[in-house]
Amino acid sequence: QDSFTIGITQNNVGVDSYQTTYEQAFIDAAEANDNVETVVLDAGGDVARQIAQMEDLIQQEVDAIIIWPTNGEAVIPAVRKASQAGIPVIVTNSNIAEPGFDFVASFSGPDNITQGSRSAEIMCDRFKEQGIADEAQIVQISGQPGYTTAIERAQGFEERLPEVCPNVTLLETQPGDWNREKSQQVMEAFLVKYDDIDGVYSGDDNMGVGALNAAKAAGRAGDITFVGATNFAVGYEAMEAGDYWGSIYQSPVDDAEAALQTALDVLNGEDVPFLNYFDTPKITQENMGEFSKPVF
Amino acid sequence: MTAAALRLENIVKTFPGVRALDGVSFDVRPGEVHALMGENGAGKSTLMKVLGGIHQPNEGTIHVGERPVVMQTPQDAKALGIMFIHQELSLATELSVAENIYLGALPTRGFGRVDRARLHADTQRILDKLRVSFGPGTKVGDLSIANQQMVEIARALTVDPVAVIFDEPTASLTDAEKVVLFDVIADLKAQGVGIIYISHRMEEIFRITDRISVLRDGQYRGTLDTAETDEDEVTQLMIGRALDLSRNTSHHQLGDVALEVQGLSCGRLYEDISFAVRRGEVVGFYGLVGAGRTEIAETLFGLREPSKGRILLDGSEVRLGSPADAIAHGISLVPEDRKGQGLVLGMNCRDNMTLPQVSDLASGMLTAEGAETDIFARYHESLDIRTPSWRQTVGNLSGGNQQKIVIGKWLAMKPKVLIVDEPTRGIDVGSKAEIHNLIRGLAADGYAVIVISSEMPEVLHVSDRIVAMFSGRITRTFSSEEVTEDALVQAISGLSEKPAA
Amino acid sequence: MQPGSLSTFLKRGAIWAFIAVELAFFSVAGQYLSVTDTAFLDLDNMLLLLKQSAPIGIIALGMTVVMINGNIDLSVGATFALAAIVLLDSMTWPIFAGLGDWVIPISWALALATGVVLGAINGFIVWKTGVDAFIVTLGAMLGYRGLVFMYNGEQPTSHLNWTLIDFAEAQVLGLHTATWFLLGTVLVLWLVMNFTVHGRNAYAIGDNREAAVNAGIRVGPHMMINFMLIGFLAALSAVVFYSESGSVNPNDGTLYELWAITAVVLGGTKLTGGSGSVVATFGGVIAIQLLRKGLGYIGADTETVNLVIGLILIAVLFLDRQLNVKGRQELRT
Amino acid sequence: MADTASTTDAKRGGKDAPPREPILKLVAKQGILIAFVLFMIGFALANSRFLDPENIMGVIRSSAILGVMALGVTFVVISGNLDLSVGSMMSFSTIVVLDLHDKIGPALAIPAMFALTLCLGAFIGFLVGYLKLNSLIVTLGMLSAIHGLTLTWSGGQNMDIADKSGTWFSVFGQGEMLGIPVPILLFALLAATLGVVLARTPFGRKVYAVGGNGTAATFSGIRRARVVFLCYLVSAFCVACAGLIQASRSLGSQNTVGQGMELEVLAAVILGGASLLGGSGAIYKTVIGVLILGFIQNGLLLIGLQFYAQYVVTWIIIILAVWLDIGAKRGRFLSPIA
Ligand SMILES: Nc1ncnc2c1ncn2[C@@H]1O[C@H](COP(=O)(O)OP(=O)(O)OP(=O)(O)O)[C@@H](O)[C@H]1O
Ligand SMILES: Nc1ncnc2c1ncn2[C@@H]1O[C@H](COP(=O)(O)OP(=O)(O)OP(=O)(O)O)[C@@H](O)[C@H]1O
Ligand SMILES: O[C@@H]1[C@@H](O)[C@H](O)OC[C@H]1O
Ligand SMILES: [Mg+2]
Ligand SMILES: [Mg+2]
Repeated sequence: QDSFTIGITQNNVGVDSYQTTYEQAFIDAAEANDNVETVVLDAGGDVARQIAQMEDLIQQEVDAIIIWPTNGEAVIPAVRKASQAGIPVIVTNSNIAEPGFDFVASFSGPDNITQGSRSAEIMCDRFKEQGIADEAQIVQISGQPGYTTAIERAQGFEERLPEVCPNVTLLETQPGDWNREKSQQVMEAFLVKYDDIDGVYSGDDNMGVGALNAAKAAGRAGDITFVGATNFAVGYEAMEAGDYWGSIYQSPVDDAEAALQTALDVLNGEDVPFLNYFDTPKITQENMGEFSKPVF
Repeated sequence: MTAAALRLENIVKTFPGVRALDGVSFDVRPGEVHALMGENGAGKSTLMKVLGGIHQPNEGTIHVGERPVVMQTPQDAKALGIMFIHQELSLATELSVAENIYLGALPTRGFGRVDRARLHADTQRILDKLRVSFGPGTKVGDLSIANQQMVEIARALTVDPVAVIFDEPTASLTDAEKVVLFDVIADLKAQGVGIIYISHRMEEIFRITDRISVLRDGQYRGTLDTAETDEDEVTQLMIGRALDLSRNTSHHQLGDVALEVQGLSCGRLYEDISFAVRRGEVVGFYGLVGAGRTEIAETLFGLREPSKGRILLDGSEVRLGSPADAIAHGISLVPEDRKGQGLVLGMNCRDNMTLPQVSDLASGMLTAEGAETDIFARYHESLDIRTPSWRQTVGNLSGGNQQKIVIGKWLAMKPKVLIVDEPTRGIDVGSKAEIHNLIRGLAADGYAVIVISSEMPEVLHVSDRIVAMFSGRITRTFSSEEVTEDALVQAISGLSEKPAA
Repeated sequence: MQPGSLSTFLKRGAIWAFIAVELAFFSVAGQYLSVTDTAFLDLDNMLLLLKQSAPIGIIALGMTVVMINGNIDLSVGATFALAAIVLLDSMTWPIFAGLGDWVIPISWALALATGVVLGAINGFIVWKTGVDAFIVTLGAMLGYRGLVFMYNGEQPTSHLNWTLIDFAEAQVLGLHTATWFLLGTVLVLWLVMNFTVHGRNAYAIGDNREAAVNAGIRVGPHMMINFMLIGFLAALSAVVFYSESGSVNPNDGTLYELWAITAVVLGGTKLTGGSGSVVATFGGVIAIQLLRKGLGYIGADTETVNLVIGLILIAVLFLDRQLNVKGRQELRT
Repeated sequence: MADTASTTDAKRGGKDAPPREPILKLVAKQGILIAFVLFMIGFALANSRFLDPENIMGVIRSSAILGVMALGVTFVVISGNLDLSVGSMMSFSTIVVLDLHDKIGPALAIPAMFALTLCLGAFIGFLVGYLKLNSLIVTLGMLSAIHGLTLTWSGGQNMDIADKSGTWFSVFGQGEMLGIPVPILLFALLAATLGVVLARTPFGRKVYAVGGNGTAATFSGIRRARVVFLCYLVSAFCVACAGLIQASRSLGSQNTVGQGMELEVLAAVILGGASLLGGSGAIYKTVIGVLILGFIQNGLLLIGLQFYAQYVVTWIIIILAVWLDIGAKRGRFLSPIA
């Protein structure tokens, strides 16, 4: 087997523990493989920096590039440059837009739209159990405005909810910026504004726990079903404590390892599916025993 | 009688809490030098700012020639041929001399490009008239204060003005530069320009002006023909009483040496300086601008590190690492640049005055506001500072009153050694006498005082001994009995080596 | 030599000296730490460096002018994003449908006009209200960002026009399109600041606003023009960058204001106005981009990159200060 | 007549009884207060819940963290400098105290966190005060460097207290005394203390002097470097307090909890009327600035505007508020800029 140099440009490592854990898992996986050397770069959420990093990786003549796009469309020309230079590109975690598909070897990651719809299903099922599916009112706290993951999850949720629970009302959506504190403030205002809130959907568990904290402080946590996404350790714990209802289980370690493996498969000339989704199952208080506690 | 070049009628200007001008009328004729006099805070600068389009009057009218005019901006005033040389330097220090002189009117040559050749040529012509040593390309920030003042003056010569306002132009000029300035004024006068001249220096007023108008507390007090009046009459009109401006004759009992300096040098700023000041003694330092007097003062105040020599206080050597050290040793300095070094312009009068001792006065952890107000009240009274209350922001005070705040600040420290650098720059005659008395009084109380001044009468008036400096070195020391004006002039121009006849 | 020009040279020199140090360091360190075989000082890599400096660089150059003028503009990041949206979106407007690729210059013009208008709004408010530019533009940083989001909600705005992309990716005489714009901006602003009345007045106003007013300069309109200029340049930066990338996220350009200001200050421009140089700012931009690029090249991880970039900014200031100490006879104030 | 007499008197200095300005005139000069009241009325009309005591408490409570940081930054700004590192430093304090909570117990974790945060403040104070480096760049650099430090400390992971229900540590963020949330009490206590320090102690006076004219302060024997240094220590202390409240409020945190707060804090301080040039500002004004920002955010949320419409409205309000403030001070609203 040949030895490969693989470059990766990540979205924004410092922003939350998912991304940090991903980076670490990626480095660990690469180190475990004697045939792989890596150049690990972080775009810090800035698309210009990411494009510059793509150019640098092309200039350094790496064998393959993995990209976690900051913007699924803006990076397309840079991806095209790589493919023109004969360097295969693997997209990880969140996909690039269709016009770029021609220049990409494969996508590996979760399906965020599906995640959103699954969260809607979890929420709906819970309301049905409680017998309030015809009157429940919910609010949504979305991720950082503008980010693909945030948009796709919200989209999946908002499309699926009326299909499964047509009578549930989504009162309002405000962004929580992937931030527990910000989300707590948003929830505080929701609690003042709405006397009756039956459910909260948050774009990830960090924000979900922020909302939970606000509800607890107002003494209203017991009446509310909290559903999130990306089950962080805090979310898992809150579920164990019976405060938080459900989420989507998604492992950054799987995410990173899948990306690396896909890159290696491509380099070794193996056949890889173009859309290489890894599964992100539903997790709720009821089935959480089947999952180990997230490490991040 | 010729028609006035400029005429102001019944000008009223108020600031919050202050009626700075209270129905002032005033005119200047073509080819006339008209002095505007009054105590600090009388409203002279304010009146001129009204004329320069900087302040809009609340009431009153302005005529240029026969025409009533309204001036909203300095631009308007300039367009009407009124040029203004400000009391406070108003220069862009990062720009060149030429750019400053033609600021707002730079010559161009298409596409908004500055015509640098023409700019420099035009500037050079003006600089030649002023007989200065720097060129058009020099950065203004690199010039001494005096030369910056010359740049201000140069501005007035860029156009053919109807009238030129000089607001205390000589406050920081040397005698030689003053002579040049007076020549320039004579030229302007010959061209039929009306000149308004503000100064607190009587000898200048009587030397160059034709008429004298006096303001007092924002009110017009009258106009005198210079030829038909004298200093006493003007003073009387200005402050309502006569003054005694005699030479110092009183002597106090001298005590021990308070401050001694031995062989002090600081690079090439000054070299091998030795002198001593005793308690009860006032030592005057006289010399030309740039002679290095300020640098010595700064060293004694812990602001500069000497390269050689020793400083002794009460006989023991001290190291002064900062003004805080110097103050702890009982040294105070009234600095020469009141705006830059003396005052926090945005702070109120009282807090400025008590700044060096705010910690000492404190009772417990808190500031002692009462004690501070008392201190302010004391110097407010004794220095006759014109301000409605201690709460007034210092920046709103007239130039002379600002200077008094700085003096009060250091007098209030009751220092062992008080150094004053140009203490009466911009101060009116009445207050000047007051400050001189204060300095003498301090000496009488046993303080050691050093007075740096570029005004010979002042040095002669307050000093027990006079140290003459030239180019960083002490050339001669005089006692007040032996000193003569001629000998002093010689000593500070480097000529003292020649044995006096 | 005129008095002060030696010290000016040393001061300006600090940033170039620092760039030299960076180049040397990353070349040597790269030998040991980099996993790739291409050298850091490789010509292509240096050409890329220039190109990659363009987005923040063009903004920083405009910031220099505004800061010399005694103001500041914190809204440039949002202006950048809004201009980008207009650029990309207008290419799809039905009224331009028949134009084919001729829509490109029109979209450019519209984007640039957007920047000018946003700058004019800031400038006008500063002029007429007398509220400090820092606050006006801090508010606008939020307000303009709001406009960005209003345009297309949270969705990115995208339009891939391959003609445009090919133009933007082109290299003429070895230099990328973006580099030409960057260098062109340096040249034009250098000429404006040093040789025109407008430029000299900009220094005068920043140095001593009252003196400028007294000299009859119309300070308000003058400052407004400079705000329009930086709005234009923020938009130009967007035009150059998004011509090549084809999609803008509503969050794009956040923190650009801080990086631009950092570059300007590293170049020696005073925050209080009145002095500074666009060429030195160019040096500041290169120094920052070099740092980012170099740290990536030697494989520093995220924590280290943050730590090192921060400390190095401080180190450059320190170096700069050491070069500027006037000696022991300096007044200790 | 009487009129003339009194002006002359005033000019002479009114030696016995310095004239005080009439209350009404004083109030009119506090444009920012007026702006504040106007917005409150506006929001109250738009949403009846706005003035609920519960809501008001809630807003003050969530403004407390920002507010505590703004108190410290007020010192720095008045001394003529900037502090852009407070957000990043607050994340650091929060992460550190949460991590140490489980390792050495809250009683030791709190002082340890304060010590570490003060070290960072001292470092900045040394660079800006003693080495006289430009504070904008130093604190911008530290914003990044401290973020790196935090990531290194936590490994980039969320930091959560294991036993959230069994710790007294929650008192600072979640507790109540006399029916008032502890964060509000802490904010009020700090504001009162620092307000007195700034307005009534020699140190406070020196802060104004150093910011107003550093050279003149030096010439007055003030050790300027030390004053600046202490201002950064005060700022770091406030950041540590904010971190404590933050950590205690949610008993767990991300590494980015304070991200972006530096500009919000600065906005609050400036909104309160402090000049970036230094030398002016006051603690009570900063408190008003903080409350304005807090209530705007809350009011707009209650009205239910989309977040981006909130951005635009906030922009307009900030500029109007400051305009009203300085307009009232100078007695006219059109700027004096020609
Ligand atoms: N902008 C201002 N705001 C408030 N008061 C002011 C302002 N400008 C001047 N004054 C007040 O107006 C009065 C007149 O000041 P002005 O500067 O005209 O005095 P002056 O005659 O020039 O004194 P000097 O000889 O000291 O220069 C003073 O009491 C001063 O405090
Ligand atoms: N024409 C000049 N151009 C540049 N620098 C000058 C010029 N004249 C003086 N200086 C500098 O200014 C300083 C001296 O200024 P200053 O006028 O304060 O001296 P001084 O002896 O204290 O005189 P005075 O007390 O009369 O002002 C010196 O450091 C000198 O180098
Ligand atoms: O939970 C999120 C993760 O799933 C996403 O991919 O990146 C941002 C995270 O907050
Ligand atoms: Mg005056
Ligand atoms: Mg001097």
